[in-house]
Amino acid sequence: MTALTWISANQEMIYIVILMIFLGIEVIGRVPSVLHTPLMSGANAIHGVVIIGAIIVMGKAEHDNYLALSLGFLAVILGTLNVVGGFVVTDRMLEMFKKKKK
Amino acid sequence: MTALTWISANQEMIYIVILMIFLGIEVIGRVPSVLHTPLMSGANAIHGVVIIGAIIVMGKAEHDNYLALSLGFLAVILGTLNVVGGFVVTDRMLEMFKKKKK
Amino acid sequence: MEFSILTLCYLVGSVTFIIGLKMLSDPANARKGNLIAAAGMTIAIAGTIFLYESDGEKLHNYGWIFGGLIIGGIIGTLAAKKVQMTAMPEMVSLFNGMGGACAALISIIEFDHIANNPVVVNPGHVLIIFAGLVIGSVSFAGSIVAWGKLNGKFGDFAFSGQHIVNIIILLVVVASSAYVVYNSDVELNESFLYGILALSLLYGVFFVLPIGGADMPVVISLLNSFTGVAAACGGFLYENKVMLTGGILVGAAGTLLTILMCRAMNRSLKNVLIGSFGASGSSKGAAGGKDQGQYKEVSLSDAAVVMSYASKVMIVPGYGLAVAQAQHVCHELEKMLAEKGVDVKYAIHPVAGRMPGHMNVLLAEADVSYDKLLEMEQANDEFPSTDVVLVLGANDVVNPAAKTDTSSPIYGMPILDVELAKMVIVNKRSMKPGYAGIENELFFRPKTSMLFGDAKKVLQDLVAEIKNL
Amino acid sequence: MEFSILTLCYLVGSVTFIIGLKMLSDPANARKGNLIAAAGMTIAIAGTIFLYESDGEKLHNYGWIFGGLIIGGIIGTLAAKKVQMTAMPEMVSLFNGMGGACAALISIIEFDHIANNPVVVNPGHVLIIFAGLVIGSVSFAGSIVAWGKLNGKFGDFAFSGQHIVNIIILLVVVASSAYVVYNSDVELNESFLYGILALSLLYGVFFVLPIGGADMPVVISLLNSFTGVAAACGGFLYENKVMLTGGILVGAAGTLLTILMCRAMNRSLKNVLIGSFGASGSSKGAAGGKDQGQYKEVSLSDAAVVMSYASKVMIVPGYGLAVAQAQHVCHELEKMLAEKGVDVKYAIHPVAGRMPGHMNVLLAEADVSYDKLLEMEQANDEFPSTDVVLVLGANDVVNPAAKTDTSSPIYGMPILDVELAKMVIVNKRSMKPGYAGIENELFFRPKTSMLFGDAKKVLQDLVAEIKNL
Ligand SMILES: NC(=O)c1ccc[n+]([C@@H]2O[C@H](COP(=O)([O-])OP(=O)(O)OC[C@H]3O[C@@H](n4cnc5c(N)ncnc54)[C@H](OP(=O)(O)O)[C@@H]3O)[C@@H](O)[C@H]2O)c1
Ligand SMILES: NC(=O)c1ccc[n+]([C@@H]2O[C@H](COP(=O)([O-])OP(=O)(O)OC[C@H]3O[C@@H](n4cnc5c(N)ncnc54)[C@H](OP(=O)(O)O)[C@@H]3O)[C@@H](O)[C@H]2O)c1
Repeated sequence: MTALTWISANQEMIYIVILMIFLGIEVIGRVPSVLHTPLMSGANAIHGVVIIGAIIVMGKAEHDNYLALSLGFLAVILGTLNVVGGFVVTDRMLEMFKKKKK
Repeated sequence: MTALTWISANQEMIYIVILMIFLGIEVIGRVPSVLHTPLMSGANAIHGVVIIGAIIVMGKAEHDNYLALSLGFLAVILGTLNVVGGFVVTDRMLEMFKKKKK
Repeated sequence: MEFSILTLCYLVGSVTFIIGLKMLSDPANARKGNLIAAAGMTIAIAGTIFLYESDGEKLHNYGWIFGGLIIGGIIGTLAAKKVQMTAMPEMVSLFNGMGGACAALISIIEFDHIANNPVVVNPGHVLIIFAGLVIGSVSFAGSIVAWGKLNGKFGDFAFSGQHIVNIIILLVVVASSAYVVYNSDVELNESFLYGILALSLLYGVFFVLPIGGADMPVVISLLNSFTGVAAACGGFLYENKVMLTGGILVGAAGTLLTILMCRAMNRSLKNVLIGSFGASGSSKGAAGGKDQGQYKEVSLSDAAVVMSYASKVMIVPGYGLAVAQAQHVCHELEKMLAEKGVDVKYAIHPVAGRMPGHMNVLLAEADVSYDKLLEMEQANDEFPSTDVVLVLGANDVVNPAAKTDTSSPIYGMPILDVELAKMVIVNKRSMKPGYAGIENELFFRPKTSMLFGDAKKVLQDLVAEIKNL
Repeated sequence: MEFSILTLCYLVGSVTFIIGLKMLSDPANARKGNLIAAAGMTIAIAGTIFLYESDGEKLHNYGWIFGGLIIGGIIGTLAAKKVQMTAMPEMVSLFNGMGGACAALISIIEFDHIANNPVVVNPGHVLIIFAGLVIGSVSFAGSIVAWGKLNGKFGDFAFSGQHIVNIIILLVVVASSAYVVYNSDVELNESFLYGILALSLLYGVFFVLPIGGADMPVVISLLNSFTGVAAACGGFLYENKVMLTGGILVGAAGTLLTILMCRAMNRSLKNVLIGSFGASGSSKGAAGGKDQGQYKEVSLSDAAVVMSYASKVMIVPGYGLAVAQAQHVCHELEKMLAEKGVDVKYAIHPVAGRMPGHMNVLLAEADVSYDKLLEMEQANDEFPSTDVVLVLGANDVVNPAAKTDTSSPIYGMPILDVELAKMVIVNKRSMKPGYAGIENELFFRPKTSMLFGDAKKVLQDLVAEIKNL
């Protein structure tokens, strides 16, 4: 019962999640195997969006909450690594593919 | 400005609409041309979901509102035609394709 | 609680629509996909009837609702079961129109409701009501016209400046809707509603009337996606997710499908929708431009002999076969030749006929087995080893101008290379051009012989001849 | 107002992620797709920093935030720019681990926050926090182990019953999380948090450790989708749509990609994840089972002569070439042969090496031109007209057992049919099997000659020989 009311309270979110799952599957359905690694790397960069959570946590931390400040700071660094490193490394891989085409 | 607040007030709906558009395009991206007609017919049946609106309108009409009752009744009939006729005719078309395969 | 179950029903409905449409685009699963979507629809409808609540109140008027469902269900089933295979596009168009009308009626009732219950009116609400009304009625009127054209009930109709008129009508509709929406807290006058309704219907008619009958499948697909959007408006109105998702899904998929259909004919959507006006003139000019020389005829009995003693015959069906309803006798000819040891196959061009898959559906109706049907690429590979090609009421799909004549309206369309075979017999009633309105050089080529007459009659005679051999 | 703009930023972000991922799966647009997604990410991050509000309050601690962004940005860019092409999978794994750790840290801070601010606690909230914690830390620990294995820092490690232990750890994690969630209105003890964190990390390590190094790309892809789900948990927590959609998108796409990668190796995911345990024993048995007879060797100078005077040579690169870092000298050999008028091409098997596209990336690094690379089907079409095939550190991808031996673990995998060529020269260091751990009959076939030695060394010697011819 609670599960059902939860469903109807969060129906939009549930719709978004389900549609996103379908989209994720559809969108890469036809990827040729040479692109598996760059695609994996690009997807890796996209989930770096978790950095936004780290920024929010960090930006809401009180000035005397050292646990939150230090862990949040670490989270921001790690999240940035994921995003920046992810996109740059993907671009490097794909640059290789590009160069060969010409 | 009002457009922006409207966007943030309805963001879930907007997300759903946008994701659905992507999905609609992705899902039929690779349809072979023999299936164009059955696919059109199947899609036609699906938009018959508008019947739900007709049922709601009809079911909420007051007993003495003859305009609503009569138009609503007509809407229910037309919507049902769309749904039932749509699915049945699609099935008939596809049955033809099926039979041939064996 | 019940409302939560309804939410779940709608969720299931939306998911089945997506899965169903996905499966519909894959030959092996198409039929199952249609049934899955139908099951989801049933769940969503049943859920609405029994579980829907608005302000804590359930629906009433069950008698009316079930009455409507039963009447619509029976008529719909009968119509869909009775319709001839070749008349299916008409039927789809008609059903599509019903959906559009349904959306428009909902908007009328809702408008009436808020006009007579002067509570606080939300302009967004009014906007959606008008959107549903306009799109629904354009779709309805357009579909009916498309139905009539495919049926042969309406001919083409265009007057000069019709584009301008169409654009003006559209602008008036948009402007007056905007006016009403903007002033919706002041006045909600029903006369506006009916004015907009009338103009929308008119626009639907004018939009479709000038377009050639053969382009109707594309137009129907476009109107199909319109109705999807109209249904989605209903979804916004009632914050109903299954209407919203189903409508948008069809709106998006239908738009893409329309484009894909145009692409299969090697034309642009714009060309289909407005190109129809000037095009006929110029293509006629092109047709008369070249002097094609002489063509050869072949007698029925000669044709019968040639085919009976061939080792491989390829039949190229086209629109004429469908018009003549000659699919059954064609199958008979095929069986008779097969009995004589001839290897008979069909070469199916993707846009032969007047709707995608037309030939497949047509030949399936006559029980032609699936493995005898070759797609264009396969067929082109097999022509060099073919003795006789029998072209039955096809024209544009075997026109070599598509490969050679850059000025031809069909230039670039892939065609069936029948000339690779040893001999080509073409059956049609005259030397008149086909759908694209252009001459076909093939008919004048040395390998080609013409066999004039209605496809059904000619095939019956051929069958009789072969029997007597 | 500002918050509305932020909503729009997030919407743009979500859309770019979808479009970016779509383009990433299409060779012609992949690079642009990556940049589009990066642009969307930048918009979403900048929007968050400047426009985010919670309870009407803006973010603070800007110094910390920008500090973290700058430090992370610089390290990330440098690491990504410096890393060698062949070490890219390791790098991706490391970045993935960072994302997982970030998600876990967020959960720790949020848990701490609600544990110390006894307001009304929503069990759903706690559930999401734990989900983020567990999934994020499994992904972090697993990615670090995967990184270490690809690096050669960690070897395989498994003890009997490890599966059972893994399952027990998982159950304990789930059960204690459920306990805390269920009792979240009574007690929120931090010791639970750290216990669950520790167990999750342990599970991540145990999950990845026993899996063979060559399967790491598959594992990384799986962990990648885990991190996606962890990010989506953050999206639920802050009702943040861009985190939610981005996370779920990667979660779903990553899962499918994992399956596609397995399929390209003709294996199931289950087989990759737990098959590694018993498999080595049985395949060793199979390898020793058959007596393969004798193999032939060819001397360096003979090989040099044969190739120089061939008119067409096909190079089949494999994992050994990557290990030996011999791509540059390989390109040199190719150029030298080309100067002598030999037509040299590369036959690229889709799963040659240890990551998809490994050979393409490797050879691209050595500036081999793209049109010299043939895909498997093309290559198989060209082998019959090839004089010499030079197999460089490849083994499984040319093993005919995949076609003939139904009991072979690679049965059914499409292979490069090198035997269609006139002669095959195989370079490897010994007769040891490759990745799949099975003997290769090709080495014993009459057309095949072995050329033992480290690929780089052998190629250098070949180049020297050919120079002196
Ligand atoms: N498939 C689709 O989805 C679709 C949709 C819209 C448009 N189109 C277009 O339609 C065309 C299809 O090409 P097509 O080769 O199938 O047809 P076509 O080019 O239209 O030619 C049909 C031919 O059949 C002949 N014919 C008509 N009635 C006949 C009868 N009773 N018995 C014997 N012959 C008869 C006509 O010549 P006579 O008058 O001399 O007998 C005509 O030349 C293409 O141009 C395509 O782009 C296709
Ligand atoms: N591409 C992917 O995505 C991926 C991912 C995971 C697994 N796999 C699997 O990896 C395998 C790939 O096949 P493959 O043919 O490329 O490789 P392989 O079957 O693993 O064989 C590589 C061969 O290279 C030789 N070698 C090693 N170091 C060398 C050196 N320094 N110089 C010369 N030779 C050396 C080894 O023999 P010696 O020891 O005798 O020298 C070995 O037999 C397939 O089984 C595939 O399923 C692929």
